[in-house]
Amino acid sequence: MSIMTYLGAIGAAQREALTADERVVLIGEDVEANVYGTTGGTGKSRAAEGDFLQTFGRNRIRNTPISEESIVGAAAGAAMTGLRPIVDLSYSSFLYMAMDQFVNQVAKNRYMFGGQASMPVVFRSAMFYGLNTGAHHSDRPYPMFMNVPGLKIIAPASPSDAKGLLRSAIDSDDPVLSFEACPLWGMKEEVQDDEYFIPLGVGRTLREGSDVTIVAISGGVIEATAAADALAAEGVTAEVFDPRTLVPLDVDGIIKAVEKTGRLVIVDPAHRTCGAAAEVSALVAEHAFSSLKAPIVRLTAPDMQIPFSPALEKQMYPKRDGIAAAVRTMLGLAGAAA
Amino acid sequence: MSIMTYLGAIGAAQREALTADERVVLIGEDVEANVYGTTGGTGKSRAAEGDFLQTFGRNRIRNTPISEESIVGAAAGAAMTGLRPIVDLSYSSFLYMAMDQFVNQVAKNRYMFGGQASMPVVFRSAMFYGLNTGAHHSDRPYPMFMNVPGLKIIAPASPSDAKGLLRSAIDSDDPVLSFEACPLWGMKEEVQDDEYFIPLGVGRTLREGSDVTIVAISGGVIEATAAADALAAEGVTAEVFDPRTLVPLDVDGIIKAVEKTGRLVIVDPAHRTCGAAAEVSALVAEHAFSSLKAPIVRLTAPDMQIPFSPALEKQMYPKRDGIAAAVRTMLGLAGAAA
Amino acid sequence: MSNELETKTLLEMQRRMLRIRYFDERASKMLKRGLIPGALHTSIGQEAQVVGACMALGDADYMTGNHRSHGHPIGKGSPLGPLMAELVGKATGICKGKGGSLHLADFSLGSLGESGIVGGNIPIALGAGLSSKVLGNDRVVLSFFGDGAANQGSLYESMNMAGVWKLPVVFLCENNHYALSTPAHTVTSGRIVDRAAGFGIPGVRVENGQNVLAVYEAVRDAVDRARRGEGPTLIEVMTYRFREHSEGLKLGVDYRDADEKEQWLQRDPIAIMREWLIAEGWATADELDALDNEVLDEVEAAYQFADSSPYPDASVAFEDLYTEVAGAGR
Amino acid sequence: MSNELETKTLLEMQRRMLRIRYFDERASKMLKRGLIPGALHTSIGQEAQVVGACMALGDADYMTGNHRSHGHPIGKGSPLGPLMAELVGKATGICKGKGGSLHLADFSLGSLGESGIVGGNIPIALGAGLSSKVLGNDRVVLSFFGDGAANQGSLYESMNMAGVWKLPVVFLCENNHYALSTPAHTVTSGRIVDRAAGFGIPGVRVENGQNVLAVYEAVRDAVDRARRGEGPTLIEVMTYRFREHSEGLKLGVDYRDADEKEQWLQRDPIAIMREWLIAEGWATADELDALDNEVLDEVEAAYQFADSSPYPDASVAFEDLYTEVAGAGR
Ligand SMILES: Cc1ncc(C[n+]2csc(CCOP(=O)(O)OP(=O)(O)O)c2C)c(N)n1
Ligand SMILES: Cc1ncc(C[n+]2csc(CCOP(=O)(O)OP(=O)(O)O)c2C)c(N)n1
Ligand SMILES: [Mg+2]
Ligand SMILES: [Mg+2]
Repeated sequence: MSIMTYLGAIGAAQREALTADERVVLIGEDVEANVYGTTGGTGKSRAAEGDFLQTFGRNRIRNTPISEESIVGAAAGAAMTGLRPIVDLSYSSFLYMAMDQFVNQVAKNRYMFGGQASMPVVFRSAMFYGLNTGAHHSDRPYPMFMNVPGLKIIAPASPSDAKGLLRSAIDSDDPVLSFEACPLWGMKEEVQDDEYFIPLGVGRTLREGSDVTIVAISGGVIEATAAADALAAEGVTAEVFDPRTLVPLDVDGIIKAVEKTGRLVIVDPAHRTCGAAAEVSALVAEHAFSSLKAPIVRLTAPDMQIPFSPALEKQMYPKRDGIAAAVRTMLGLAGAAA
Repeated sequence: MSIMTYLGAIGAAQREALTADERVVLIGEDVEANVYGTTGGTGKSRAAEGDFLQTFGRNRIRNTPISEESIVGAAAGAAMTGLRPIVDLSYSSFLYMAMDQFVNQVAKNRYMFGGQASMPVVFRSAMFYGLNTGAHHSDRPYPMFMNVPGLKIIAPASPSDAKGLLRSAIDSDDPVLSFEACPLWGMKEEVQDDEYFIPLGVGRTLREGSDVTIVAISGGVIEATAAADALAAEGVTAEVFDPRTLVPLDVDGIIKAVEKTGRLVIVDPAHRTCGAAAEVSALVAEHAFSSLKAPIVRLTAPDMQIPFSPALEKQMYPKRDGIAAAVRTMLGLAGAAA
Repeated sequence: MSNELETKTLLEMQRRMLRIRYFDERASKMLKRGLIPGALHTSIGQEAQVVGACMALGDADYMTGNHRSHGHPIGKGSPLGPLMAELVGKATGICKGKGGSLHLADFSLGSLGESGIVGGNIPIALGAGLSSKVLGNDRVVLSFFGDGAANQGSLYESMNMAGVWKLPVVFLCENNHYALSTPAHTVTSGRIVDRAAGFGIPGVRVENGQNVLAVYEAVRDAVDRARRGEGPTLIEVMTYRFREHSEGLKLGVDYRDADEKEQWLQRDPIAIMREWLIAEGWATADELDALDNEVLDEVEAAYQFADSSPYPDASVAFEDLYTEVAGAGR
Repeated sequence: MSNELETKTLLEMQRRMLRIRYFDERASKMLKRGLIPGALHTSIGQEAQVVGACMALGDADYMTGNHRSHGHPIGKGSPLGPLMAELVGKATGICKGKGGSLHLADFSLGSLGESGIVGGNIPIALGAGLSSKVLGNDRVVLSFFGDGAANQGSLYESMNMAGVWKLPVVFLCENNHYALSTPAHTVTSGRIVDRAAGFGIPGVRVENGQNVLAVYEAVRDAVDRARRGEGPTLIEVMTYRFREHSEGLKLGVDYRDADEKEQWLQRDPIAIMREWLIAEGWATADELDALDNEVLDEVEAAYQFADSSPYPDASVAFEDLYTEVAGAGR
């Protein structure tokens, strides 16, 4: 075990996979110079000994032009013909550039061609929200990809999940999108040094509780656990569940967690309408209706674009205080209105 | 009043708007030749006297290269500088090509620039599902656009709604996406000849009932009413509600319709996960929880791509029989399992 | 140039052109009779352009194509039965009935799939070229697309990337002068072939795209170049489709000039090749008639195969999305 | 060539270049001190390229730009206070604090907005050109983008469409030799300027992009051409950024050669213009010093304005998405 950051864990998973399998290649803008900190040596620097370029060479580390649509399509084509590409798309807001390739080629090809090809490819991108970069760089677009059958989606919320899920993603024979949360980049914890694989579709329980269930996604997880800890001090116990992968989704895990408490708060930093929180809510309203004691509450970013000013942006995502307050209101506790 | 088809009504709304306002222009592939039947004279033919090209001229009827990304961006730029474009994108599956322009420019510009510009532009496209055209031409992608704040979305399900909603869309100073359903192209009814405007955000009730509420979207509406009629013959009355516009959504209308019956079935031909049905379900679980007597049921296309073969495709969308069966099951009626 | 080519190769060219012609004619009739659902775009009139290009490829080489899709896999040598069965939507279809006319693919022959999305297949070809280069397996990739697709940005991104990385990709523009109802000259600024230069790669125009040998030679040179590691080429082949954009489409006024059409109809690639084969002594009229009949029989057999095959079981719709059944979902 | 230009114009060029330089230097310091959040890309070193282009436009003409954003509106004449306030995120910002450094826009001067999405602003410019043409209002549109953006397909789609429709658009590529850490020559096949020809439009390269007059002349010619209804032009201006891609970015190894950098730093557009103005007798050193001071004062005033302005009320985040409050939602 070593202490790793979330970002370091992503780098470590990539390095492991590149080492384990010659067919794994890394494709993306500015990957040679390690601009985004996951293709370097130990640190966030090209200077460090043994960065990806030095270790794996220019044949496998492909620094690209700014051509997202063709990068994504090329990765798909390469994956259909023997490579196992990892594509670094840097910001999640740039995925739209390649939407046609994602939806019409990456997601559909295997199906349309009757299973003649498989497509082992991973598309990584980081959600730079909460950092005052303005509307163009702050998106958390995973919900729209969840509506596209044929893609798998991971959304790790801790360093060890980041490493284990990403390794499973790279080893999957299907296309996987990895949505990484910049607010977690610096998060540190003990991570296993050797290879391990966290299966896609299996969530994790972060807190056990009996009063309310909080299903939290990506950067929402850390806020939900903080809220749960604050509530615990008040004698309220919350079950905190992180599905970790959005497709496939651990529906059983969610249902069990809700059945335990009969109350559900969903914490999701993406936009509200047709978001991941809506899906979780709908699943629960279908499968755990009889155990529900109260209306389901979604805590999400509002249906608003993201403003630049710190004075404006900070209110846009669900935070620990708001989560705790929502739970208190739901339980009808004194001071809930405060 | 005259009898009009759904497709004819769309043509009529466009003609009205082009006539009413010089700033309205029409942009799209193959619009000169009226390939898709909404830019012609009376019929689906360029030969007819007075097609759009003849009537409005080449300055305003812009037959484009196949360059969706730039078409959408250009329409946005034109709308920010004095025109009011209607863009015909033909198939809804081609919108992905322009996703970046939709999300990053069309939806965000006004907000990012502090309201300096408005963007009066309409993007029309048709959902060619159920017609055995295969996965590339069968998409119903409105859910992903519902997750993008800044867009408005209409989904007319009848000729008169098509005309009235489209006119309102063209008159709106905000960007509107119109998702039209090919299965409805031939649907006919009496439509007002003169100008009328159906406000965005106001649904309509197609059937009154007290046993169950069916909220149906786009091509699902005709199936839902047929199911309601079949159920009525069995003594079960269903309230059928068509929100007509997806953004803004008539949440009050939906809630009222559900409160009336305490039971909800949602019929939506789009993919399931993070779909419009999920959003409706989540809204009801938030706002009408206490009136719910049974789990909410979503009838949607499965999370699967669309196969070509008639033997395979026909089962992919919710149909009247399935809707009626779901209602019977929900009500615990005899023979429900059949 | 013909001396370097074997009789066998020349006759194979004619055979494949005939296959495309008769396959598409039959498919068109089947569509009219309601046996084929959906849309169907024939390559009738463009056989030389398709076959000349495909014959310049080896069996292991890759190919991607577009909505005008049947010709490409046929040109690459794919057996007709599973293709025809696919158009009908049968279980024995090359894609199990899930693809249909716009989405043929025969991976066993390097046909990586046709795309209904104009321009969508080009980056896929780029990726296959990257694969070939990284793995060092010497395969060349050919991407077919139309004059209409040449206005999609993906082409230029892909040409640039292939140019920078010297990938073995041949970008082949089938310029049949129209994109659906839209004349190329009304939506194309400059000439497509001239766009290569700005991306630092050779651009070649085959003016006589109705001559299978002319196409073959141009593509062979580009393939050789690619295989030598010298990178991509853009080839623009001038041709014409003899039928409507898609079968059954009825536009009120023909957007194509009657004279223009008539002139092109005189330039039938199959007739041209037939005359040349006879004139140059590569085959007799009788031999070519026999070839004709062989291919007609092949098409008939393909039809019978399609017709007698079962439709897929409804459950097939729920297979093949992923390689494994998705996780813990309900 | 200078005779045709008024002293006033020449000095205005220098003034605007100074504004960009001092504004960006100040902003960079503010960022370091934590007064400006987010990312910030300076145009330091590229002032000639920005100002030469903007000065060739009339006030009513349109402009779109990219992430290297401050220079463009300043070059077009936008007052500094609201721009600086925007960078800080204040209520008095040109976008009410909602845009920030990457999303400046001043519609009162035809600045239709900077885009954080590389290549995203180009189709917007195309549309403004369409507007101008349809409405017949004689406005020209200039779109700024980098060498990196020249690899996005949107540029070629837009050049083609502008070419076909003869729209009054000037596509201006700011070739500063790098896209973030990536040297242009490693990701660009061929030369950017040469790509114009294939799209049937003129391509012009300004080799001396550090000379504001050279840029001005090239852009003026393209603007004149556009205004005459003769259509678009692609201009590639060779320049260099003196700073890191964005302020505060620390890459372990410099991807730029030290000699190369040193040579370019010698070619400071402001120093070059200053020398020329003095040598040609357009202004004295004293007059130019005074200009310097004036601009420094302007920047100081802009800082004071930004600093003393209030932050927007939290509710402002919920305005301006639509022109009207959305329907019946809860
Ligand atoms: C992205 C996209 N836009 C539009 C269409 C509709 N469409 C199908 S074929 C076609 C014309 C294509 O022309 P071209 O590329 O020249 O090929 P051709 O049909 O002439 O062989 C169009 C517009 C599509 N399928 N995909
Ligand atoms: C679509 C998209 N891809 C990637 C980025 C990340 N990015 C921001 S600036 C930049 C480099 C741009 O280079 P260039 O166009 O040459 O402009 P310069 O910064 O040199 O002025 C990159 C890759 C982005 N903002 N948008
Ligand atoms: Mg064509
Ligand atoms: Mg640059």
